[in-house]
Amino acid sequence: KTDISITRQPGILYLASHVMETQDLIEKHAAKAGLDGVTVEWRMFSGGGAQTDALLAGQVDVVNTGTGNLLLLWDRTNGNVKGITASSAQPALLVSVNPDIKSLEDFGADDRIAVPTVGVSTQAILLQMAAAEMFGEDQIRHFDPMTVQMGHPDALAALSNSQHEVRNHFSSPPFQYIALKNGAHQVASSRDIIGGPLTQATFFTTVSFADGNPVIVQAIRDATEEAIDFINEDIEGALQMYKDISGDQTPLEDLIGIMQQPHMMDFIMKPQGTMRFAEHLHKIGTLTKMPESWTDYYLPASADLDGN
Amino acid sequence: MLAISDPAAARTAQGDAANAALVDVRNVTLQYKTSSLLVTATDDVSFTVDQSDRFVLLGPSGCGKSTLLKAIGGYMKPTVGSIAVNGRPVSRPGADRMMVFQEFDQLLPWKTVLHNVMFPLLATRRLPRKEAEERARHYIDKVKLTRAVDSYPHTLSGGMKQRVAIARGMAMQPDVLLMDEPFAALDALTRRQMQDELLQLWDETRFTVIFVTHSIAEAIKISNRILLLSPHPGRVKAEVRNVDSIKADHAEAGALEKRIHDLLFSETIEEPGHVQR
Amino acid sequence: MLAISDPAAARTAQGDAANAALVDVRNVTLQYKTSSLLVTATDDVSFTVDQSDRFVLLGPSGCGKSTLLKAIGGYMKPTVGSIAVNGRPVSRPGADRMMVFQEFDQLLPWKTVLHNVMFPLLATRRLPRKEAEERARHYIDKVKLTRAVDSYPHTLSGGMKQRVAIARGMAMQPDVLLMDEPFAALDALTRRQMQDELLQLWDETRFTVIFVTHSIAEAIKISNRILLLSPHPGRVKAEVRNVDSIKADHAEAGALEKRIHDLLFSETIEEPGHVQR
Amino acid sequence: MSSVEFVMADEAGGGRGGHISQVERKLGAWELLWRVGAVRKTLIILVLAGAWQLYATYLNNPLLFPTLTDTLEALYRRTMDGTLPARMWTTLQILVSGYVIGTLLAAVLTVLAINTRIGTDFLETMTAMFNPLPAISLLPLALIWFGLGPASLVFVLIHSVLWAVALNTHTGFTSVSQTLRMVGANYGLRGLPYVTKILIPAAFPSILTGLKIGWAFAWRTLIAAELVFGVSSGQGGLGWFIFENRNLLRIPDVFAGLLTVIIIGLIVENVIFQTIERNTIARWGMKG
Amino acid sequence: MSSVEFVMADEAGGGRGGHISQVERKLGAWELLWRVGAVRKTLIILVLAGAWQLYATYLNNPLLFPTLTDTLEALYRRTMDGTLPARMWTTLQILVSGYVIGTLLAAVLTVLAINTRIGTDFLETMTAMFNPLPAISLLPLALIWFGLGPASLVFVLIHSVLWAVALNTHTGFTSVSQTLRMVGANYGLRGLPYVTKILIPAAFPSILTGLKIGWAFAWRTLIAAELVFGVSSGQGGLGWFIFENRNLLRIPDVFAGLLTVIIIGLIVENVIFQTIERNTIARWGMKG
Ligand SMILES: Nc1ncnc2c1ncn2[C@@H]1O[C@H](COP(=O)(O)OP(=O)(O)OP(=O)(O)O)[C@@H](O)[C@H]1O
Ligand SMILES: Nc1ncnc2c1ncn2[C@@H]1O[C@H](COP(=O)(O)OP(=O)(O)OP(=O)(O)O)[C@@H](O)[C@H]1O
Ligand SMILES: [Mg+2]
Ligand SMILES: [Mg+2]
Repeated sequence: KTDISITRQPGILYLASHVMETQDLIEKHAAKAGLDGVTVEWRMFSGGGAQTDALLAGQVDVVNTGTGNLLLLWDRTNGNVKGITASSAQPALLVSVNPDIKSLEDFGADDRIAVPTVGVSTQAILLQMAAAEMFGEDQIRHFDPMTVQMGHPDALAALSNSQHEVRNHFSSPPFQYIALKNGAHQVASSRDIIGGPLTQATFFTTVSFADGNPVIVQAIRDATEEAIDFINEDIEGALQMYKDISGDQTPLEDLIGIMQQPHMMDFIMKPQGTMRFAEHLHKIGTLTKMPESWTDYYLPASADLDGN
Repeated sequence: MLAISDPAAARTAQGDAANAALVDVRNVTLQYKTSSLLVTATDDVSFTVDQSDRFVLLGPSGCGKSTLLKAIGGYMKPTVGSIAVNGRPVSRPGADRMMVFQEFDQLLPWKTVLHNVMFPLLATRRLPRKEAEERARHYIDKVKLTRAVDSYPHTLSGGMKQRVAIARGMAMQPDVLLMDEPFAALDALTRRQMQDELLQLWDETRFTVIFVTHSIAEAIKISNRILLLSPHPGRVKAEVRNVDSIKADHAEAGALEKRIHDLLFSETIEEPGHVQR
Repeated sequence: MLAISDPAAARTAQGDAANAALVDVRNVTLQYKTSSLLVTATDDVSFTVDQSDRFVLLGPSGCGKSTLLKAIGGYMKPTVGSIAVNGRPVSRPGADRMMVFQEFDQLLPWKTVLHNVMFPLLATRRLPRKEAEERARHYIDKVKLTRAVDSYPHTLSGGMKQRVAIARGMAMQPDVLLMDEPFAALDALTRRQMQDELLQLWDETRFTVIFVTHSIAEAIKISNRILLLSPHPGRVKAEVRNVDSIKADHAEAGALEKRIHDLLFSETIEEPGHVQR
Repeated sequence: MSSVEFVMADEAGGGRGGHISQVERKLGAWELLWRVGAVRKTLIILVLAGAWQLYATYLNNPLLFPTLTDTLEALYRRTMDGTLPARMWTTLQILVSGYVIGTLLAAVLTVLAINTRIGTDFLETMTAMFNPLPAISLLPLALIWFGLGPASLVFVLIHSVLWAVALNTHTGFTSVSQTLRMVGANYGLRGLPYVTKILIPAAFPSILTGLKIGWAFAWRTLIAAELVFGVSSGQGGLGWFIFENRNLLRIPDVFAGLLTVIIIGLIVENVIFQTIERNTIARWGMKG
Repeated sequence: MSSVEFVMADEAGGGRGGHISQVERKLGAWELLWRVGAVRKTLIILVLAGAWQLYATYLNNPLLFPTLTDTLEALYRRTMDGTLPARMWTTLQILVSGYVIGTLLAAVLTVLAINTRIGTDFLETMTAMFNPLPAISLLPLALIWFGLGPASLVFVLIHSVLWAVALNTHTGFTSVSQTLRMVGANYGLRGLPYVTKILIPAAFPSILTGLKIGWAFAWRTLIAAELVFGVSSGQGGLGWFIFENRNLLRIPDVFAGLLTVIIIGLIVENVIFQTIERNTIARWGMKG
């Protein structure tokens, strides 16, 4: 198969894929491996759910989205969907405009924390993990009643409106940095909660596609590697590619500023913190079976990635 | 010869008299605006109806009888001229002028015969529910529909529908009853019965009625005054007065019928219709 | 005395004769089902209409005349009995039996007078467009609506609407023309003109017409046979034949009118209506 | 030719059979039942259910399109553990309040529209402008005005119900026959009494359609809006239930949620709306 | 008392003025224009625009609710750089095809419904079942059957248009007066000719309302559905444009997108639908 389609979401977390698209890296690496005439169609989706549906319906071949989606799909398909490689592991920050809230302990029952999706988003899961850590396993849902569901732009707008009841936002790049710039302060970070980086974006596909197209799977890995190298070498050039594709009008300097925030350059191919994440999901019943190790839900070909 | 030759003076003179004109139609021109056409239905029509008159409008099809009645009812405004009822200019419809329309769809389809007749009595708060029902039943009996009292309009025949409308109009005992060919859909006997009911009721309460009919015989039977209209656009051709003075005599009635007929249709009938757009 | 005393035998006998009954209504009972009630409109009615008959249905309001006409038109099925036109049982409406309805809303509001009259001619592919228009204009002239030819129905008076419907029915020159009180909304002169037109047309083409009217005089004027129906539910009371044999003589017509009147209304009128639910 | 001949009915052949025992009689219970059409509709539903089962089995992709039996099993399970009824209850509460308020607003708007010319223009303009607007466009304003509670959901619901109901009601009103209008005016009815006593019953078929469409769109919007709007954890409605299970890829549960929507839709249509219809426009002969 | 008295009109007082020069005359152009109501509607729109500007200025939170001037500026900018027209074009293409197909399907369904009893039951059941279902429920089937292309969008659009149009059309059909039905039957019209020549024009007010509602819901659905189906290589429509700019926090552009929806809505309503209305039901006297 040479006409392959890959989906991703908009945003700077998916910077690697923008480089891969602009430089035709997958095509290049496939050709290098002897498979000529590969064409990649990059599709943009607004969220992860539609992407997994498209994958299940066989309408797309590879998906580039969050870790939670991979774990879930791996579980539900009995291991028929597996990861190829991770592509980013930037931190997600919990920010607040309420001066009384300095750490997770300060949240009272009346405080409201905006998360992209109540209960299931990475941010919501992180709050649960923090609660388990702070108050014990039986208090795992301590923060759940405080969460409210808002898209990142809406939450950002809410924080900027002093009358709004939502004063806290478990955000995501780049929104968290805009909030910080607008006067919010950081309360917590995914790195604190998980004890290190957490993979945000990952490429995954069905096992049958991987089995039938080993060259392409390998090309995606190689392309990701080259893209990340490129980002590390020429962040300006990478951001320009992002701007060209997404139409983002944010000045380049601002984007560079964002990338200069701590750990924003964590484009890491090794799966990071995924087992901790899986453990939690299994604990709350989202995953029906606990993977033995991260290699269970990554392709055998990716076993050399040395993830966790 | 018309008694009044100067209408303005006459009105002032009669204004304080007991038998002042109840309905005063003065130089009335009525027009319809359609999306791109202006149709003149009646032109410069004047007449007065006195208290307790049984006034008939007679004229060929399309001459504007229904339109005139609608104007008196307050459903349309004259382009020129004025209409006054009880000395006050007509500005809107009201229950003092009950109308029996020519159309069969004038009953409220969601109400039974009984409730159709009761409806105006209740809607105008003229009577409490119990009395309204009593009165309604009384008039439904009069139009011989006792057995259909609980039927919905769509299960009635054409003539039955019109009789319900007549009962509804009469039950309101209005200042002026406006009736647009109410008996047209009735058979000979029912028609005669209705006419008799109307006359008997008039004997009892001496209400005022303006009546459109196509039957000259019917006009002679029920009216005391007849207004003859010319074809499109309707203009007053003549007025016949003291029609009731000949009620008893059959031969005379026949002669009158013939005379009216000749008067009405002396010219060949003009074709009513519209200029092409 | 009815010529035929055994209908079945008679039909067989006449079946191959030239003047076979065109319309054969046999022991027909017609009922309406409403949401919870069953209303019998006519009960066990039989009659035959021959080719070129001008057949009138006469009876009190609500006796089922419209219903009978609708059954012949094919709009409802008899509960009991059978109806055949041209030897074939009536199963559905068709353009061989053109109907002029009693209701004023039978014109298609989205078509002008001309196109309303042309419509059935085109819809049944009886005539190409040009001839259809010619024929339509011819009949619109006959009903004196030449000037309203391009008007939409809602701008017409009640009588004008009915005349359009008459023109539409006649223009189709059907095997049987079914007319439900077509002239009820017309003034005396127009009515007479329409009657004359009908008769003249009949002289020309000898079509068959079944006609509902409330006017006994009208029935005598236009018909050769009259069927008298009793009140609700409608049953055959009598049939009057050879009505046209007295057309010319006025005194005789008066006597006939009186006789029919007495026959029809000998009993006190029964109140049509429904049992309460 | 011979002169006029009278043939009396009792002399004529084809004797009166007297086979009609009653002039009018009540219709049988069975006949009435068959008219309700429940039997035929059940059949249609069974056929559709069968098609679902067969197609899903053939497709064999339970993460995309589960079989009916799996769905029913999920429906049973989630009903028994109390989740579905609770979610349904939450949703219905909001649904009904949004629907009722939206309908009332539509009534106000159409009353204004029918009584004044500028009202008509206002309704027409507002409908043309706001009807096509997706709910998300109202989100920022709703958040400012109503915060994160159910009030915002109700606001969005109103938006979805209002225009459809108003449009249908207004068309219904303007199509009421001239004669009936004149009858109403004759009794001195004006303004609100005129609307309630004449226009609403006369326009009832259109209004009922508007209410049906409004109801359906309230559902659609609510299910969608629950995803967009903040639901405080654990308190979500059916839309949230569907979304949550979708996120967790518990597809049979998703379809159990959708089936609940369908079932409620069928109940509302066949019990509530059909009953209204039977007792109004059908009885009044306003339905062909 | 005296005997019958004839008073001829020319003998009577109140002379005939002859002040009516023509029995019928054409209405003036101005009068016709005023009837169109464009003037009054423009006024309403201006008032709303003013309210927007004032409220947004007062709110002073451009991230939430930009001013009208900012929005207009964005609208101008994005129109000039070609983005908006291109997005609009993409959306309109899909919108129109979905709308047309949905309407045609609605026609087929209602024709079946009006001609057969089982058709009626089918329509009623399907409407009750599917009308409340949100578009996401069709997503899996759409994906399987039509993939990610515009065909899937069209499929979802059809779902949103079909039931509203069918419901209104069917109500319109069933409310056609018994007399008109009989007239149609009289001419031997049956099946399709009966529907097109009698029922459709007679039910036109209801159908038009259905078409308006269907149009509005097609918009709403499309804007929402474009997010679900995503885009490839920058070809998205207006819905994606709104989502994209929202994500990039370009709120004036978001509102420029919404304003485009509003403007198209106004144009369609006031140019297309009003023209149809003026030439049909208004001319036929079917609108009060
Ligand atoms: N709504 C309308 N729009 C335009 N013209 C109308 C309207 N109604 C009636 N007309 C026209 O006005 C004239 C008078 O109509 P009207 O109904 O008053 O006649 P009429 O005397 O009642 O006739 P008929 O005895 O046939 O009922 C006719 O030429 C008719 O075409
Ligand atoms: N749709 C219907 N549903 C139920 N009953 C009906 C229906 N139409 C007519 N009827 C009843 O059938 C009987 C006969 O009605 P029909 O219309 O045939 O009378 P008709 O002889 O034409 O009377 P008219 O001269 O008043 O028009 C009446 O009692 C009437 O109430
Ligand atoms: Mg009239
Ligand atoms: Mg009749």
